[in-house]
Amino acid sequence: MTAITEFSVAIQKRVGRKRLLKAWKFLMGTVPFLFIIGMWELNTHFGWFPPIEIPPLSDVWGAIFFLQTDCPGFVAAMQQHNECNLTNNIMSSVGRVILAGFVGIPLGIAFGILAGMNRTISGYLEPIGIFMNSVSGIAWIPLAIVWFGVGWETTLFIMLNTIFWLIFFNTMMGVRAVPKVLVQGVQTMGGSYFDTIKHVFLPGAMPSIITGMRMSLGFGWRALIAAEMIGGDSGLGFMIFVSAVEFKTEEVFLGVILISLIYLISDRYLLVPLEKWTIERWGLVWKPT
Amino acid sequence: MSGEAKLIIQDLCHHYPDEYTGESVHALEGINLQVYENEFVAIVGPSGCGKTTLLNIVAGLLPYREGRAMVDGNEIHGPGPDRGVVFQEHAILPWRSVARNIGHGLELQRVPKEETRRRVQEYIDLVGLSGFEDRYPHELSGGMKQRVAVARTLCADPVIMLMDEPFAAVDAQTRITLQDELNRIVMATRKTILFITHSVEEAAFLGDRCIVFSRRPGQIKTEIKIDIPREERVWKDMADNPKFTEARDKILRLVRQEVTSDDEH
Amino acid sequence: MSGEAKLIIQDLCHHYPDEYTGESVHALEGINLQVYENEFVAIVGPSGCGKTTLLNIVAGLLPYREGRAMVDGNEIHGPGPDRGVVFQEHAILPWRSVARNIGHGLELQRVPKEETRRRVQEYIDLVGLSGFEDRYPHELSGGMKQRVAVARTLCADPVIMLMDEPFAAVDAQTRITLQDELNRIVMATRKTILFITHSVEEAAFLGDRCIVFSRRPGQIKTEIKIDIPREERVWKDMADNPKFTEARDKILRLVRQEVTSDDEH
Amino acid sequence: MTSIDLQQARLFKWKKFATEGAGRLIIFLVGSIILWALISEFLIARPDRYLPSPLAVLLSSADMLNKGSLLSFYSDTLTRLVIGGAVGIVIGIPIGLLLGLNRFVADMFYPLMNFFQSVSGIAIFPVVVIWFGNSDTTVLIVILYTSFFPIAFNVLSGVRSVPVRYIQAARTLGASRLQVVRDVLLPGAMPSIAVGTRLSIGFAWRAVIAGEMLAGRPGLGNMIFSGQEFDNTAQIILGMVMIGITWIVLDHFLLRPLESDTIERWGLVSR
Amino acid sequence: QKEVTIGAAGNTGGLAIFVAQDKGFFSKNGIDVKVEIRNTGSELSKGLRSGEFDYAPAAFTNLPVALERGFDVRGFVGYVGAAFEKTTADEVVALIASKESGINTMADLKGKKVGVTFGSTGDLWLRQAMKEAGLGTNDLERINTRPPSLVSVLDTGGVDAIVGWEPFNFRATQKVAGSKVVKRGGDLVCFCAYLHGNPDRVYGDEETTQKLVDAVSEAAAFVRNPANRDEVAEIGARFANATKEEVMAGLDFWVFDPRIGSNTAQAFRNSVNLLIEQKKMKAPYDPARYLDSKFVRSTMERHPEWFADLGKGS
Ligand SMILES: Nc1ncnc2c1ncn2[C@@H]1O[C@H](COP(=O)(O)OP(=O)(O)OP(=O)(O)O)[C@@H](O)[C@H]1O
Ligand SMILES: Nc1ncnc2c1ncn2[C@@H]1O[C@H](COP(=O)(O)OP(=O)(O)OP(=O)(O)O)[C@@H](O)[C@H]1O
Ligand SMILES: [Mg+2]
Ligand SMILES: [Mg+2]
Repeated sequence: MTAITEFSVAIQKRVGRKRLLKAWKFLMGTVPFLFIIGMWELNTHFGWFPPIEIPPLSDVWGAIFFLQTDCPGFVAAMQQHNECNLTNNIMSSVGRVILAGFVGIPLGIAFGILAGMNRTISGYLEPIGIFMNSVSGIAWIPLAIVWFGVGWETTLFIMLNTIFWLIFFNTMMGVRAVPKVLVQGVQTMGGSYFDTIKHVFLPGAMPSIITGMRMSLGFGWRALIAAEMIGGDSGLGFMIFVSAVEFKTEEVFLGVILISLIYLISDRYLLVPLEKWTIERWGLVWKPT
Repeated sequence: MSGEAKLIIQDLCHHYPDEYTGESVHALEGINLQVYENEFVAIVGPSGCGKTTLLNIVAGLLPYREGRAMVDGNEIHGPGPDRGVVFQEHAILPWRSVARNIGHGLELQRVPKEETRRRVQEYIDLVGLSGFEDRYPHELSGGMKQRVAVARTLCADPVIMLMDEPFAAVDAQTRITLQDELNRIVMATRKTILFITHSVEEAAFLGDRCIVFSRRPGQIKTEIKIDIPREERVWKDMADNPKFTEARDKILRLVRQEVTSDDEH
Repeated sequence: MSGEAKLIIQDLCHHYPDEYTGESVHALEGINLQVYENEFVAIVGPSGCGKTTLLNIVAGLLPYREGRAMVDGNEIHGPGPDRGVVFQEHAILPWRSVARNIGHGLELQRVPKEETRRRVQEYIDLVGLSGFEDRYPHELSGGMKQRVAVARTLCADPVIMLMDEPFAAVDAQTRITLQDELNRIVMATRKTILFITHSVEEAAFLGDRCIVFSRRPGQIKTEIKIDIPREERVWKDMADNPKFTEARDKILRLVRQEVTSDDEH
Repeated sequence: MTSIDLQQARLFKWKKFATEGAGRLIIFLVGSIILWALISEFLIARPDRYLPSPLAVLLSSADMLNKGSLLSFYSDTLTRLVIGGAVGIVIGIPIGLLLGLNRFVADMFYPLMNFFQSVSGIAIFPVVVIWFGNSDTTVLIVILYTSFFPIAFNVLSGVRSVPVRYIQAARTLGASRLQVVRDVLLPGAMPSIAVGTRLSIGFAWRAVIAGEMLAGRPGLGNMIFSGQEFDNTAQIILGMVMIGITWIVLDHFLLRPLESDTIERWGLVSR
Repeated sequence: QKEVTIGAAGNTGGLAIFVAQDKGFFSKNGIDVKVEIRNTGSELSKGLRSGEFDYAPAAFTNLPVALERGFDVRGFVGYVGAAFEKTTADEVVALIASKESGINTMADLKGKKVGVTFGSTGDLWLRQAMKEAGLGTNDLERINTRPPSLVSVLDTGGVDAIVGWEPFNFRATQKVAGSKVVKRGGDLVCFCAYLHGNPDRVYGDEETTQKLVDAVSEAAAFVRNPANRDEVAEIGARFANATKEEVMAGLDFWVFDPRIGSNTAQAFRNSVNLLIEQKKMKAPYDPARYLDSKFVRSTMERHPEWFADLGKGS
């Protein structure tokens, strides 16, 4: 063995081959990002594309401070002070997701459980759901504007409409997949109708519900951004649309990057672990939908 | 039989409606059966003869129209904690730990926490699962899961325990162990049990009385008393027990008749 | 041995790197082996001793560093049609019909269509799959799938055929049939074969020579000649064949030794 | 059978028809249209503005058909879907293949693709508009962008999930790298490609509607959007109904059979 | 003779272009023109950037922002507005309140919702009007509304008032029962838009540019002539999404003056200053880098008759 292979084997032994491979993989993954950022900087330097098409990286960074210029500080930002443009828009988007989740998820679960337990109910709810899902959330925006006007009601409606049906379908499928003996088991121990929901259907459908929540976040977030652009008066979607109208490309870039980061982070660090946790904890096999 | 009849079935018939043709499947015909206190009744019969149907009716999971079925003098209407059921597949909940599965019946009946804990521990020890209290079902073997199911039913202290081929899904070796254990538990708890099985050996080994069903529509063909004291019922001694082999062979012959005539059919 | 050596292995060693620690697993140690033309060599040995490793190296699926391995005088570098492999699991392609699976090797070598069709038909007949030409693998039983795999390898006409526990995944009854059949095929085609198995009976029944591996790191422990004419090798006569029983018991003893010493380890 | 039995059987059949399958669907559809008409007629103060009656929607469709705009909107939208979706898929398949085949390339570009996938097509719309204006190009780019990722990722995982044994078997039969791709990896990834195609077209469909709305290009999306701007609610609902029906037809009769065919034909998945 | 594509907004502000097209002033002056209609000024600018149009108009409200970020264009003839005689022209902009809102004066706007197209001249005007009335940015809620939706959001009660221009203002007063104009114009801003193209286009083919200026000037004169009101309104109704009455009503407020002068430059500067104040721009932008009066001057010299009815200015 040469000195180099000896050295490499020594390192592999110390750190562990798997971990080294992981680190290597991570490094490789950053290469294209670095390349893109490099090209971006070069563009600023050589001016291949004007700033109106591709704003300098520093401008995108600067846009954060520009948007927050007259924001008195962190506390004020949390209180949604009028001058804290960026944080206000972030909070209104995120807030709407949370609000829609708070309303849509329990509703979807409730109806999903009912439909899963009762063929007649599901027989009538299912076609509505299929049609609602086919008319993609975005296609509801014009009608929602007619009904609710431009503003938060419309965006919330669009979000709810998206979230509700996804959760509904996933819960229904989850409930239907719960083995009948589990229900009978609880019934024969003196469990009431409500007990079977609480002890069997709800936990049994949980992995499926959480998968539904993941999908909701994905589809809902997209629908929200679109709704904010077309029929909203605040939020990140609204911000990038208005900024684009006013040719403030750096704010558009900033908004787009924030939109995907918020989604990526909440999916990766919130829902994926949650999904894994329920599935692994209960040893339920995950079925791709 | 000593004591009063815990379970009384009179002239019970059952028809299933057919989903497609609207015609009905005749599953049970004129069943008359009584199970007395502390008695262990085993039912055997060819596949599809209506054993599960009978058990489901007794468990209250299947409504019936013709005949009567009473537990402890009360007509059966729907499931209730007076009849505990052990199903073939593991009907224990994957999202509850062993202890919480076993205590589930008590929880549903709102028994105080302290009392629940005490009784759960008692049954965990009884079925030999000490140390596994906080495990989840997917971490257990098939035999252990069935032990949890038995303990769960016992813990709710039913008037009668209904078991539908509880050991059919475990391997032969484990099955023998579980049978020995069930025997020990029956001795310890003196439960009244209605036990359904495919296995003639199992019926002869466990039952005080064995009821042989005919082909569909299920009717009671014969019943055989098995007079072996529970203390003597241990598998390692069974091969030499003439009472056992005799009962077993007799049941086997009766069941064979049914199956063969079924084939001719 | 008649003829020249088709496969020559000299001082072959193999180490696997460990994924976690970076330390290596020593799988093979100083293997020296020759397989002659028309010879059937069976390899047995305890689980994990490196049999599959050896076969993968010969197949060219695993690069090796220490020692040499040559087929027909050519050093082995990567897989090639001169070495046909039959794997344990059905490695036939689900999206090709039986005929197209069998003709795949010829297709890859751009043999003319007409010629391919003729040869495919010949091998389909040989393995007894006539009438199944246009079926897809998922429509076949396990044994039939393995027949397709054997026919596919034969059809490409390799210098040597490598088989890694080809019958391990089929049930006992089918297995016996397949062994009889393979024997018949070997007689008909006179192929050179390196055959790996767990089953001592299989090795004694099929092999001209049986090589027993030691525990890991796999080394050749002994080799045993089995001098039964191929025509006599039929399962129904085997129980009375003293040469067979003798060889089988001898191999069994040797393998047992390895396994037991493994347990003590 | 007695006459009572017969009657019961008839009742049973009728009940079955009413609670299952096509019968239930028909009852459901007719029922919901009647309900809609009733709500529109009696509950809503200004139905023409908030919820026009089914008849009004029908009349509006007749009107638009007459002007010829309905069909032209419809064909515009479908054309965009087909072009954008097809280009997305045609680019997505080879890229997915490349990533599936080569670990090195995959390690390098997977995180990048993952990042851009999470930037939804609609969110990049404002950027694309700055580059290409409110043109067809913009809409097509957004469609292409959204349809690219599902297919690429599915092909990638499809290729990865082909058992190594299949590849080894082909190699030992003398297959070259290219032949392995052609004979093993592509067909092996076929079910995933079918699933990905269906997903891609689904995403593309949403993108078409959103893109037309935002860019104001003529089509179904714009039809519902201008319906809102010009106070023509019947036109909005007509557009939505057409969008829904088109997707159900497309998905049910074209994409789903495509998916189940490949999967079931080779028995790759037992259902 | 190559076809030239000109973008125009779908409102009555584009009358000169519509008339030039319809009455054949383009072909008369020797160019072949195709007119494309968009809803907002920003859509027009983006279309020009992406090459959809050869020439398009943009107002002084959103154009400077784009100019600062490297959008390179030259304005060479007036499209709508009158920043030649004075630096403001905003009679066409108005605040219209619904009956239910109870708004009678600007001061009543406090705490109300106002629909306005963000980044439009209407938006700039609203801010100025608020400043004049002593209202801060937090005193009312501005709702971003695309021009065609202005009337319907006022109608549904989604907003209490709207700020728009013709034909939307007139349409709102007609369609929304009880709504009325609370404030109109007031010399706060300049609703001025100029036709422009990128320098390559404008100077690369000066002949075409000149012909275009000639045609637009002639058409503007035609539009301004009170004798043609009826015909102009009819043409407008065909091009813009508006009825004849709506166009007619707009004619009282729009000014069509193709000339470019020092007041134009001043109007531009004023606009830029307001944008800087609103944090939309960072630094002043020299109007000379945008405006080029040489083509209109040439037209004025050759065809003084097309400008005879207009007042003096610089
Ligand atoms: N839900 C049902 N609908 C219609 N027919 C049924 C239904 N359940 C059972 N049957 C029929 O009734 C008959 C008796 O069924 P049952 O399950 O009671 O038999 P079993 O004795 O338990 O059989 P096994 O020993 O196989 O468990 C069978 O012929 C079965 O096909
Ligand atoms: N890819 C690998 N990486 C690391 N170690 C491996 C790898 N493949 C096999 N091994 C190890 O090498 C040894 C020999 O493996 P091999 O598969 O050749 O055994 P085998 O004789 O075929 O066993 P079996 O009879 O069970 O098939 C085993 O201990 C195994 O754990
Ligand atoms: Mg049964
Ligand atoms: Mg092996």
